[in-house]
Amino acid sequence: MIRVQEEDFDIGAELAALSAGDTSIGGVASFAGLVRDMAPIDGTVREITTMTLEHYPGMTEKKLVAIEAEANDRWPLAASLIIHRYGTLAPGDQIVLVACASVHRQAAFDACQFLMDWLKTDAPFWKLEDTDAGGVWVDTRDSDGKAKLRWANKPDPAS
Amino acid sequence: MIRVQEEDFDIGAELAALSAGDTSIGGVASFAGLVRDMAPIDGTVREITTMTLEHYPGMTEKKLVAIEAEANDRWPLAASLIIHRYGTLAPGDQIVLVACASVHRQAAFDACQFLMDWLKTDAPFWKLEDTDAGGVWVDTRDSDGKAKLRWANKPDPAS
Amino acid sequence: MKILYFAWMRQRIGASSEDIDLPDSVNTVDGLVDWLISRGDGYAQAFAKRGVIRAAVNQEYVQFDHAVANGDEIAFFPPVTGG
Amino acid sequence: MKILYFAWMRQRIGASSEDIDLPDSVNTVDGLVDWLISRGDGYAQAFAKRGVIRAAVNQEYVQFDHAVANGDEIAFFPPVTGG
Repeated sequence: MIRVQEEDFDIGAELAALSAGDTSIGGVASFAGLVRDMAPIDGTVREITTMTLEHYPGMTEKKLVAIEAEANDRWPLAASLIIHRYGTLAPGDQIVLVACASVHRQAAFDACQFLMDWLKTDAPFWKLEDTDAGGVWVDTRDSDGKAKLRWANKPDPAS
Repeated sequence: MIRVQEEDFDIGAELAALSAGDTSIGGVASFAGLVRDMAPIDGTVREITTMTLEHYPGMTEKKLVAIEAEANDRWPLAASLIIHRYGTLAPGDQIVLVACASVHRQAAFDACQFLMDWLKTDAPFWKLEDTDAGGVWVDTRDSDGKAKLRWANKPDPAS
Repeated sequence: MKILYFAWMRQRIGASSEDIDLPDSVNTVDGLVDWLISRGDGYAQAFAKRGVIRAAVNQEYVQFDHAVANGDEIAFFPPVTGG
Repeated sequence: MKILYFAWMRQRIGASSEDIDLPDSVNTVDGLVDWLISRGDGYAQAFAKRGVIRAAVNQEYVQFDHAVANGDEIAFFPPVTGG
């Protein structure tokens, strides 16, 4: 399931709902992304007062559905969840939640990382950080592109 | 922080407490292990009615503290948590929760997997599954030994 | 044709979307960008680093040699930074 | 010396722990296992596959050539299956 929303989410309730009623599930891997209070901007670490997430309504949902389907195609998942917020957030606020439930823990972990890597490089969201030097659009990180490349090959089903 | 307990735990509350008050945290990776309703036993998949976890009080806590310290030595974690239950559980019940918070998502993911791999091979817990064929002690899985081996080398600090 | 702009492209152009009538001479994303740049300084600034900009046609990522036609929804934006 | 048994070793031996006086002739884990086996069938069954059993001395994993002495806490158990 995917959701794009302005409201906050309750991780405990979301994870409970994900595995509810399916006792074949052996584990749930999850990742919650939070707004950080500091960021390096043009070589200077600056304090972040708020972060505003812009997105492309329509395309965002379409891409998230496709990414989730791809993860379910690659790994034997019992359930998966992507929640991504937009709007103005403060340091410590939750931005994103990805969770994958599977019979096997490695599949749950791998699918969860795969989804996060794809979100960073392919989901149409943009972050504007408000700092004492004004509003600064977050730049793409080289490491995110590299992180995505490791999924270029499908996983070995035997592993 | 580590806890070995018979009582259930509330994932939402535990994760909230882990990152509370530290807005330098960029993400929290977690894994929750659940009791499965089926297991392959001597080549036959059998239904599990209950699972009883036995452990070595004293040594368990000592090993968990050491494993958590090792993870914090290898990755720059802002906070980490291991909760492992013992006693008699039913399918769907929570067994274990591992969570790692970090400025960087890759460190959080890697440390979380590292801790799970070590728990499977080094924490003195034993699982007894009650099935229609009687009580059966869970066997070590080859894949768990292999999963642990990938951490034989410390991570490249540059990656 | 509906064109959408996001993040700093939206700010430089001063609009989040606009409806235009595509000239007959324009039939690729590249051609559309050339035509938009000719419309004013805001566009010229927004598309100055053409190599870093991503385009979507009907909500799918495309290369700049991709065809465009009236009725399409085109979006231009900087590299994404979600997650 | 306190000896602890877990999981199916506990079941086969029929005790989760016992306090013993270590004979002077026993000074390694291996020697202790040999001596325990000589005490009865339950022990013999529990230690039948000596290669798979793990030992801890004072709550640290050890190899079977590790020294043991009166006052130590020794534990024997099958491979662990937590997590």
